[in-house]
Formats: sequence, structure tokens, C-alpha cells
Amino acid sequence: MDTLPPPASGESAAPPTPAQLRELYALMVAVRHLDTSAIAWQRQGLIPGYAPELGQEAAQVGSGYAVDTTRDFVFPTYREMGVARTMGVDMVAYMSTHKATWHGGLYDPLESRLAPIQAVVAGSVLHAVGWAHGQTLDAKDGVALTYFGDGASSQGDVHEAMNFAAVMKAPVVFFVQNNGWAISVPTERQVAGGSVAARAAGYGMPALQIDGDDVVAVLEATRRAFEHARSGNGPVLIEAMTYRRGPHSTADDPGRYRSLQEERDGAGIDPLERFRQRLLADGTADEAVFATALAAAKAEAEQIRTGLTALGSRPGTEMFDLVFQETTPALQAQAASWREESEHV
Amino acid sequence: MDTLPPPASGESAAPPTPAQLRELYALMVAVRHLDTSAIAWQRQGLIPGYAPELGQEAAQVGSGYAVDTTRDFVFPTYREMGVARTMGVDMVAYMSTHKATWHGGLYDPLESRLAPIQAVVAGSVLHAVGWAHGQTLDAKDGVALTYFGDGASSQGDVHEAMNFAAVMKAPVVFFVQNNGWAISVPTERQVAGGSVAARAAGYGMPALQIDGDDVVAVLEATRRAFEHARSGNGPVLIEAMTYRRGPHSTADDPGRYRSLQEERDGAGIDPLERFRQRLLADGTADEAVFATALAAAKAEAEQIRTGLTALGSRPGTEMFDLVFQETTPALQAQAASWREESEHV
Amino acid sequence: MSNSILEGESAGFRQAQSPAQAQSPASTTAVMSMQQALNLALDEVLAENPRTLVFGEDCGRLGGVFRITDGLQAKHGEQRVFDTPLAESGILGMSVGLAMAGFHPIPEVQFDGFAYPAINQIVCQIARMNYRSRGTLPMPITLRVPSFGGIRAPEHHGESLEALFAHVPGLKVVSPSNPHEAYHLLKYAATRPDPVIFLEPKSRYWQKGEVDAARHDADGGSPTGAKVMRAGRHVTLVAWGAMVARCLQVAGLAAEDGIDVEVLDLRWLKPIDAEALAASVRKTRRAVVVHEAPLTSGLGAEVAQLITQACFDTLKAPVERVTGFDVPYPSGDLEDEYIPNIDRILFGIQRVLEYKRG
Amino acid sequence: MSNSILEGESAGFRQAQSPAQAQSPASTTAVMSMQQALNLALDEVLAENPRTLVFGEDCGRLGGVFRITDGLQAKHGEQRVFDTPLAESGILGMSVGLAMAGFHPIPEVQFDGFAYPAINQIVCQIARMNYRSRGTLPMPITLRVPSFGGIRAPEHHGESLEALFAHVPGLKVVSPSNPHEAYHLLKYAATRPDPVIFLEPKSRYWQKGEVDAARHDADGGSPTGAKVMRAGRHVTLVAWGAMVARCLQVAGLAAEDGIDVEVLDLRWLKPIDAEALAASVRKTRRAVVVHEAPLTSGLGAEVAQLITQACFDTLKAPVERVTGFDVPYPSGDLEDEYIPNIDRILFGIQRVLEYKRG
Ligand SMILES: Cc1ncc(C[n+]2csc(CCOP(=O)(O)OP(=O)(O)O)c2C)c(N)n1
Ligand SMILES: Cc1ncc(C[n+]2csc(CCOP(=O)(O)OP(=O)(O)O)c2C)c(N)n1
Ligand SMILES: [Mg+2]
Ligand SMILES: [Mg+2]
Repeated sequence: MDTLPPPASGESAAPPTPAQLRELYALMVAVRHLDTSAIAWQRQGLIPGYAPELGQEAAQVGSGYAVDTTRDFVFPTYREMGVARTMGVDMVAYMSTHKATWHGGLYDPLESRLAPIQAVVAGSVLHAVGWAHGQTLDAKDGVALTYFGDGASSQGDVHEAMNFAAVMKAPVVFFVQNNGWAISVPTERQVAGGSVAARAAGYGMPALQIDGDDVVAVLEATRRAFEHARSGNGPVLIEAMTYRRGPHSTADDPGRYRSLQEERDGAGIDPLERFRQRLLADGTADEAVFATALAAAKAEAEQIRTGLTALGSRPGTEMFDLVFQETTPALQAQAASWREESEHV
Repeated sequence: MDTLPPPASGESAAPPTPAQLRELYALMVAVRHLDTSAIAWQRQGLIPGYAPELGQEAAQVGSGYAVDTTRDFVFPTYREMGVARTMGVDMVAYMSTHKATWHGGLYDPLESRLAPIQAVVAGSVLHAVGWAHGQTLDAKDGVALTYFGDGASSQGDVHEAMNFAAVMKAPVVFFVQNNGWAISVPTERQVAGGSVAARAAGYGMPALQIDGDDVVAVLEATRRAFEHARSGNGPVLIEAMTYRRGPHSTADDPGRYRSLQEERDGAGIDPLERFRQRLLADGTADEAVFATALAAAKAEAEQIRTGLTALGSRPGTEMFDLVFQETTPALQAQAASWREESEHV
Repeated sequence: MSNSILEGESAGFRQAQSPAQAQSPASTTAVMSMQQALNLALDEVLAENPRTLVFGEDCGRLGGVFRITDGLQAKHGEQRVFDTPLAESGILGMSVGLAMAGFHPIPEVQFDGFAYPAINQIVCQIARMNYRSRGTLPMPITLRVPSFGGIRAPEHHGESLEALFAHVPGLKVVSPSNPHEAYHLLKYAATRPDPVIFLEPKSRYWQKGEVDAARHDADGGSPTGAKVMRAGRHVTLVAWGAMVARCLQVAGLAAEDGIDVEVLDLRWLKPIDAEALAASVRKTRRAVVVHEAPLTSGLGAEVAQLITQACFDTLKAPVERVTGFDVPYPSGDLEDEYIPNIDRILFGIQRVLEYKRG
Repeated sequence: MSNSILEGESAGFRQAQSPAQAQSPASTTAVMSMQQALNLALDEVLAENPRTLVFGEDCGRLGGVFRITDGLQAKHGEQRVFDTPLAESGILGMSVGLAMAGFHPIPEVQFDGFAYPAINQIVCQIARMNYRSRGTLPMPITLRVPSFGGIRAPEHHGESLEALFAHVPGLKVVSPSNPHEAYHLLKYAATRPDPVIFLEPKSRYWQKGEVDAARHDADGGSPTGAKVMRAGRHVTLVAWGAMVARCLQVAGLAAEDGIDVEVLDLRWLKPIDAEALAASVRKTRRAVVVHEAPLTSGLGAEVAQLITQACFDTLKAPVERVTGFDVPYPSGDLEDEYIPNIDRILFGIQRVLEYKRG
């Protein structure tokens, strides 16, 4: 499905350069490696839990690559590690959320242009609309990019967000990663009609349903959507069709709700392998490029591991200090008695 | 718009008989007369407030007429007086809600097949889905008919309801009265894309956008929708285009947000007058029929007035007695102290 | 909407105000209704801070169903004062994004009972974004909610949500009791960097009172503290919102029987001014807390417990609570049976005065 | 999900239970976890009442993220145990309609923090439909909510909503503290004609204990009352959910210092068994209430005030509250600083024991 009018300027139509393609590949490898490392770290006890994005690298790297961090703003869920990495967010600070060091992550959302990690399904979709409307009010040209899943599409907030955005012509790109599952519930029991993209027409909003496992297709679609929204034409919805190849989280056991055969059939070809074949086929990259990317990914994951290991717990005073900008006497009193009773000072 | 497949049995395709047309007219006159009477009653202080449905008689009578009260169930808002009247609900008991005698109305919802009056915008749309799914579970053939407005269509619950209904193939007819306004907000600033009916496709659900001021068109559309849902084909959405000719409620002042000229242009021809002309033109009725209907309507309104006047306040004990099926000691203690302090017994 | 059942109570309030006003020679006071005072406060806030935005259902062209935003769109433009679609979660969720973009949103929820659809955004997002973001994304959102009962409105139009909001970490909650408080507390709230739930007692919208725009507390009290509205020696009545006027009326009646009642307007329901509670009750040694919300788990329990903790030795009787009952807010006339009335408050006073240790 | 920080506490509970069990010769008890006890209760309820339905996110094939509904779909069919789309308001709103159609819905909200999107349907619909319809449309809905903290989960997975629910007229609220209570209270709740919010202490899901399926209270107590889990003379600890086990552990430690602590499991958080509170504190003359929820406007205030009202004359010290702080539930390790720990409860006991009238 593609109901997005062709770009006016054509700026977004230029295909990625070979260098960019190699960069996309390197990013996907870095994300894949960090993702699989994180699962190992969870098993080793370094982090208490993790929500893998195995198989969604193309959707995340391709869309994140279209973001202009000098003006756009991105609203992730709990599974957008690949987007964060692509945007250049400090990955120790990002992964700290999986270490349970701080719920929202330790990175600076304003500087990195990435909102805090969001654990409420569909929780931040409306925030993107508000932020985007702020761009209109300020006569700026930033675009809000908000991620959510097929499961999240069932939440009332998503409807309210799409309607608000379309009524206000807010520059928002709604990016749905339809990975086939919401924990144990498959898309066909979740999304009536079978497609989130099909909802857009009801709001008079253009939509693209794309192959989410083709990183170049994702990048091009996201660029087109950004150009449309940035030019004052209102919101766009992208539904990237992909597959959650791993468990929902390290606490999940997919064997209870899908067979290995179903998993294989649903997943199709690995997006990373697919991109690799393509780059090889058209001569954009060779084994040396791939080897360099993998080595870099390994080194990077090692660095992140070291950083995460070094991360201590947060001091208990932060519980009290970060509630308000202007603290209250009651809270200060509680902090004092906490200090007395728990720190025994 | 009409995406509803043609009826399989054709049962619903039979046009109303002349006698039915005259009955529809009599109902519309009764509703119109009661509606205008209620406004007068509010001015006279008999009732503290009222939400008129002036101009929505065709939409309400036409749809209510399709209900089979031996098996269907209807979920109204606060503005479906015409539906209640058409379904044969005790109108003193119904209007008691506008007398503020009891929030949900004094009629028996189970017996009358009309859920209690609902003041939360979009509040009962999901109830209809649950009730309808209950029909599926019980292998019964009742259909749930739920009313809501263009304004209500913005609520997240409406989205959740449509998605649930379509996923579960629940026998629900979503009946939107798009009367152009949600208090002071016109449809174009409320409903992105301009049509609630257009939303249905996104759920894989058929929809009809109809002339809500044509009582026969409304009846026929509702009958078709009922037949579709009753036959196990899942939900249907009807958007009846109409116009709220009066104020939002007796507390509202439409002069603040729309000019008389805009009102006249938006309202078009009065649906009652339009139906009258049609009946005259095709000879289904004559002035005598109209006069009889009016006289009956007047007598009925008078009776309702008498009944409303006679309605006392509810006894204070009901506050406590109706909270639970199984009361609690705490509540009984509160009732006792209320009796002591307020009734001085 | 019919008339307020609280109509008769304005006199009590005006009496209580006038001494303070009379003291200050330089005061530039004006008499206005709470509706006018709130409107004035919003007008000034919009004029003073270009980042403020006022929005909600029917807030623009109509000026709100209670006319609190009357004329503001015409004066400050459609970009800064606007109507939204009919979706409370949308309104509050959008406010979060606007705050992240550096605005100071002042959204309205049309009636108390319609805050429930927005609770998820209020509790899980607005109240926590500063914390979640480690202080980098403050939420200077002032949510106005026409609140409490007393106007013979339909279901869901007479609710008291203060206990819910006060329990949520990350929120501040305030309720004005008269036009002067409304003007100053709204101006104060709307200039703070933290989220404030502003509960407007709708039954008091049309009561007039003196507003001294030049200063909030003549006695130099803190804008975040409670306020003694009438000093007394025998018992402290603690109230907020519309119940303050009622308590002042009760105090007037009790005075005829020689009972000297102190009336404390709590003003801030989170954080609660525990010191003011303690100071008052240390003096009077007896307290009754009055609210419209249901008894169980209402804010009266918190107030009573704060008093008991601070004044255990001096208290002559357990703190009494005179509140709404544990029943859904009732319709029509029954509202008079539900909202604490003069008799019930007098009975409460009697109980603490006559309490004898067993 | 990592292990519960409450791991060490099961011993305390089992000690407390065993005497009662030993007394009854005919008892047919089995040792099982709370997860198993809840699963068994649901299985039996589904078997006994064909109108009951179990549903929610991932409740069907997966058996729930905590496996509470494990195996129920296979056994009772896809019509009676099913997955819904991911929308909490939808789940609860649908429950209303099912109840109107004569079913007894037992929906699940996956985690405490995700009850907020459904609050509108819970407060404005489920809690009021019986009242609104004058008793013609009862709402026999048992809403299961895996609740409270202690399992090192992400944000929104460690919340305590009891004060919110207890304040809502028309709801009943209960929380089991061990497998035996879980089994009986769930069976009781799911056969009632009124809505019950059933708060399951998720940190206790995997702790085992004896379940006597034949009878709930060996001493003939009422299933709607509170329960003395350990008798004592010096001070009453009032708790519910996961805090009961912790209080029993504290009582064991205090006993080593010669302090005889009574532990009262409140069980029902609405309506509260005020008589049991009074009976216990009339004896011990001192009380500490313990909960995970934030302090302000928490249910501890209500409990404290009920005790103070009933026992004003006998109380030797103001009731103490040992609770979570007024901060958003913290992440990771900080959870141990937030949830009342043994030390903080012991300090609370010390304060009431050492209180001297000033
Ligand atoms: C409001 C809310 N309800 C329930 C949950 C529990 N939960 C966490 S993730 C999830 C599934 C989400 O599915 P989807 O939106 O498709 O995203 P995915 O996990 O596939 O990336 C659920 C039910 C939640 N986090 N928030
Ligand atoms: C959840 C909720 N929010 C706000 C209101 C206040 N309110 C009552 S009616 C109304 C407008 C409804 O418009 P629409 O759905 O088009 O129905 P109409 O009044 O036109 O029949 C509003 C905002 C409400 N009753 N419920
Ligand atoms: Mg998914
Ligand atoms: Mg309308």
C-alpha cells in the first residue's frame, strides 16, 4: 500500500550512496551483535532482562537513519535499541534501562533527540503529536517520529493520536513495526482488517505499508514520509512488515504459543543476510567490508559491556531529588527519614 | 458510502408498508413534540436541564424502528429520547433522568432492552461489544445497537470497540449520528478525514454513510445492518448525516459559536417536514393523518408532563441500598448515621 | 445547569475576608466572581508568558462551558487558545509533548468525571516524565478541572478526585475556595515548572468576592501553605474548595452558641501544609475535616492522620471526618443529602467537643 | 523477570500457618505456590459456573505472563478462556457488556500499571452500573491485577493501586497474602454478584504454602474479615499482600527482643474490617500499618484513622505508617530502598513502643 503523494521536491527520492549502504550494513551488524550480546548478558546475570529486536534490524536502522538529529525528535518504545544506536545515542546510557539502573535510560533525551524509553504500550504516541504541534506553533520544521507495535495499535491512545495529528496537520511520522506478535497474540487476532496502514485512510492520512526487512526500502519510505510531514502536509503512517524472530523478552517462552516451523515460516529470510547478499551481488561491499563491520561491532559490544558492568546502582537520594523541579517539604522529610533509617547516618 | 454486501436473504430489503410509514410519521411527531415540550418544561422549571434532539428525529426513529426488542439490545447516550420512544420505553421513566431523579433513568433496562442513559461520551460503545459477544457465546441471534456522536468518535474507546468487535466478529451495529457538532466544535475540527464511516474499512468492517434526515433510508440501512450482523458476519458501522438544530443542551448558547445563517445552511430541510411532504406526495397520508398524529403527540406529552410532575424525589436510602447487591457493614453504618443526622430519626 | 445549592454561603466568606482587606491601605481590590478571577488570571498568564497555551474541549470559540476561557481566543489568537477533539487522553498526552517542546500547557478537562479517561497519561506520563528523564524534561502543565458537586448536574459532573491525585507521586494538587484564591493560586500554579492539578469548585464559580491582585496573603503567608480563613479557639474545621465557604457559614452559626471555630483552608492538597494543621490543632485541640468526596480512603484520612501524628498529646478527641458517603455521586435532590451540610458539620463539631474519654 | 527480593520470607509465613493446620485432623491440605493456588481456584470456578469467562492479554494460549491461567484454555475451551487485543479499556468495557448479558467475567490486567488505561471503565462504568440501573444490571466482575513490587521489573510493573480502588464507591477490593488465602479469596470473589478488584502480590507468586481447600478460616472467621496471622500483645502490625509475609518475618525478629507482635492480614481493602482493627489494637494499644504504596493519601491513612477513631482512649502512641515514599516507583536496586524493609518496620515498632507523651 502506498497512498503517499510523490515528493514535491524529490529531495527524498535520491537513493542511498554506496558509502551510505555500507554504513547501513555496519549499523545493522552493530545492532545485531549488541542484541545477541544482550541476551547473553542476561543469561550471565549482568542485566536482569532484555527485549530483543532480532529480525527488526532493517526496520529500525532504516528508519532511524532518516532522522535529522538537528531538528527531529524520536519517541521509542522499549524495543528500539537499533534506532537509538543508529541515531548515535550513548549505548551504555541506553542499555542502562535493561540493567534496571534507571527506567527511562541514562542518556539525555533533549541532546540525543530520543525521548526516554517508554514501557507503556502506546504511551508516547500522543507525546509525538504534542511535540510536533509545538513545531507548528514555533514555525520550525522538525518532524516527530513515533514507534509502536502491532499490539499497541489496539490502544485507544493510538486512535486519539492519529485523529489529533490529522486534524491539526501535525508533522508526525507514525512508524509501526508490525512484527507479527504482541507477546503471544498474533497479528490476525490483534489487528482487525489485518493492516495498521489501512487505518490511515480513515483519518485522511497517507500511508505506506512496506517490506520492513529491506533496509533500503525502509530508509526510502521514511525519508519520503519525513519530507511530506516536514513540508506542512501533516502526518504519515508507515507500517513496516517484519517479524519478531526471538522471544518477546528474556522472560518469555515462545514455544508455548508458536512452533519452530511456524516461526521459520513467518520469519522468512534474515534481513541482515538479505542485505549482505544484495551488497555482494551489486558489488557495493565485499567480505572485507563485512569482516570490518563485524570486528567493529564486537569491539563496540565489548566496550558497552564494560560500561554496563561499571555502572553502579543509582544513589537512593535520586528517588527523592528527581520527582520535582521544585521539591516539597514533605518529600524532604521523607528523604531525611530514609537517610536515617536506611543509610543509618 | 456503502460497503455493506447486499443482504443474503433479502429479508431486510422489503420497503416499509404504508401503515409502517404512517407509524414512523406518528413516532416522529410524538418525538418532536415531546422534545419541544421538554425545552419548555426546562424553562418553566419542571426539569433542570435537557439535551434536545431537534432535527435528529429521522435518524433516531428510523434506527430505533429496526430494533427487535425480543432479542436485540440498545446502548444510548444522553440524546436518544427518540430511540427510547420508538422502542416503546416508558417515557416518564425515561425522562426522569432529565428531571435529575435518577441518573440512569427509572425504566428497567433489561425489560425495555435499553441500557441506562450514558453521560460519558463513548462510555457504552464497548459495552455493546461485550453484550454482542455474549450473544455469540450463547449461540443467540441478538444484535447490539450502540449510538454515539461525531464528537464521541474521537475517544479511544470507540477505536478499541471497533477493533474488538471486528476481531471477534461480534454482532454490533455502530450507529453514529453525525449531527455536525460536539457542543461548539464542528465536525471538520473533530473528525479527521471528515467521515466516521470511512474509519470502518480500516477494521475490515462494512459501513454505510446515509442521509440521516430521511427516516426511510435510515430504517432500511439499519435493517440491512442488523441482518448482516445477525447472520454472523460481524459488525457494521452506520454514519447518519444529520444536524443538531438546537443548542447542545438547555445550558448551551449556540450563538457564541455559529451564526443563524450557518445554522440554517447546515440544517437544511427539517426531516419531519420532509417526510410529511413525501407522504403527501405519494398519497400515503393526508392532513387528517397528520392531525391525528399531532393530537396524539400532544396528549402523550401532557401525560408525560403529569407523570414527571408527580415524580417525587428518590428516598435518600436508595443512595446506600443500590450501591451493591451485597451491602457492606461500612455502608450500613453510613446509612444509619445519615438517617440520624439528616432525617433526625 | 441549575443554580448552586451553595448560593446562600457567599456572605460568610465575604465577612471572613473583609478584615484582612481593610488592614491594607494600599490594596487595589476589585469585586468579581471566581469565574472572572480565573479568566483574568489566564489572560494575564497568557500575556506574560508567550509559551503558555490554553486548550481543551470547547475552550476556544465557546470560551468553555463555564466561560472560564471566555474571550481568550479572540485576544491571544487561535494558536494559543484552541479547541481540541473530544478526547481527554489525547488532550493530556498532547500536553506532554508540548511540554517536551518547551511550552507551558494549561489544558482543561471539561468536568471532573472526564478526567478518568486521561488518568493513564496523567499518572504514567505527566507525573513521571521529570523523574524518568532525570529532570531534563520538566512537565510544567497546569491541568484545570472544574470539580466537586453542588450544581444539580448529570452523572459524572460532581466528582471529587483530590484523593486520587494526591496519592500520585509527581503531581501537585491545589483547590481555591474563593475568587481571590482562584486568581492567585492559578497564577502561581501556571508559572511553576512542575505539573499542578488545579481543582476548581464549580459551585463557587458565580459567587463574588474581593480580589486583591497586588498580593496573595496579606499576612505574608506562603502561597504553598494553608490559610486560616477565620481564627478560633475551640475547634479547627479543615476544608478546601467549596467546603470552605460552608465551613465559614457553620462557624458563624456555631459562634451564636458560643463555639469559636477556626476555619483552615487547606488550599494545597499535595503537598499538604502539615505545619499549619499542627499549629491550628495545637491551639484548638480538636479538629473536624470536611470534604465532598466519599469517606473511605478520602483525603480526610490523610489530614486526620497528619493531625493525630503531630498533636497526639494535645488532641481532646479523635479527629472527625464529615464527608460524602461511600456511594456513587447521587443525582438531583439527593445531592443535598450527600454533600456535607451544615447540620452534619455541626454534629461533627459536637462530637469532638463532647467527646469523653471512656 | 529476576527473582523476588522477598524470597527469604516464606518461612515466616509457613510457621504462622502451621499451628492452625495442625489443629484440624480432617484437613486435606496440599502444599503449592500462590500461582498454583490461583490457577486451581480459576479452574474450579470455571468448572462450577458455566457463566464464568477468563480473558485478557496473553491469558489464553500462553497462560498469562505469570502462568496464572496456564492450561485453562486447553481445558475449558477457547470460548471461555481467551486472548483479547492489547487494550485494557477494551477488556474492562467489554466485561461490562458481558455482565449485562448474564456472564461472570474474570478479566486480567497484565500488570498493575496497566490498569490506568482502564480506570474510566472501572470507575465510571463497572463500579456504577448496578447503582445506575437500580440493581437490575449487577456487575459480577472479578478483575485480577498482578500487583505491587519486588520483582525488579521495568517501570509500571510495581505499582500499588489499592488506595485508588478503595476510594471508588461500588468496588470491593481484596488482596491475598499466601497460597491458602489466594485460593479461597479468589473462589469467594468470583462467586459474588458485585465487582471485586483482586490484587495479587506478584512477588509472592512462587512462594509455597499449605492450602486447605476444605475450609478457609479454621477459626470460623468471616471470609470478608481481616485475619490475625500471628497473635501478639505489644503492638499490632497491619498489612496486606506481600507485606504480610514481611511483617511475620519482622514479628519473628522482634520476638527475639521480647517484643510480642500481632500481625493482622487486612485481606479486604474495601470494605475494611474496622472491628478487627479495633479488637486487635484495643488489646495491643499500639499499631503500625505497613504498605508498599506511597505514603500520602495511601490506604495506611484510612487504616490509621479507623484505629484512632475506635481506640482513641487506649492508644499509647499515634499509629505509625511505614510505607513507600511519595516518589514514582523506582527502578532496579532502588526498589529495596523504596519498599518497607525489615529495618524500617522495626523502627516503626520502636517509635510506637517508645512514644512518650510530651
Ligand atoms: C498499556 C500496556 N498494556 C500491557 C503491557 C504489557 N506488554 C508489554 S509489551 C506487550 C506486547 C506489545 O506488542 P507490540 O505492540 O506488538 O510490540 P512488540 O512487543 O511486538 O514490539 C504487552 C502486552 C504494557 N507494557 N502496556
Ligand atoms: C468523556 C466525556 N468527555 C466530555 C464530556 C462533555 N460532553 C458532553 S456532550 C459533549 C459533546 C458530544 O458530542 P457528540 O459526541 O457529537 O454528541 P452530540 O452531543 O452531538 O449528540 C461533551 C464534550 C462527556 N460527557 N464525556
Ligand atoms: Mg508486535
Ligand atoms: Mg455531535
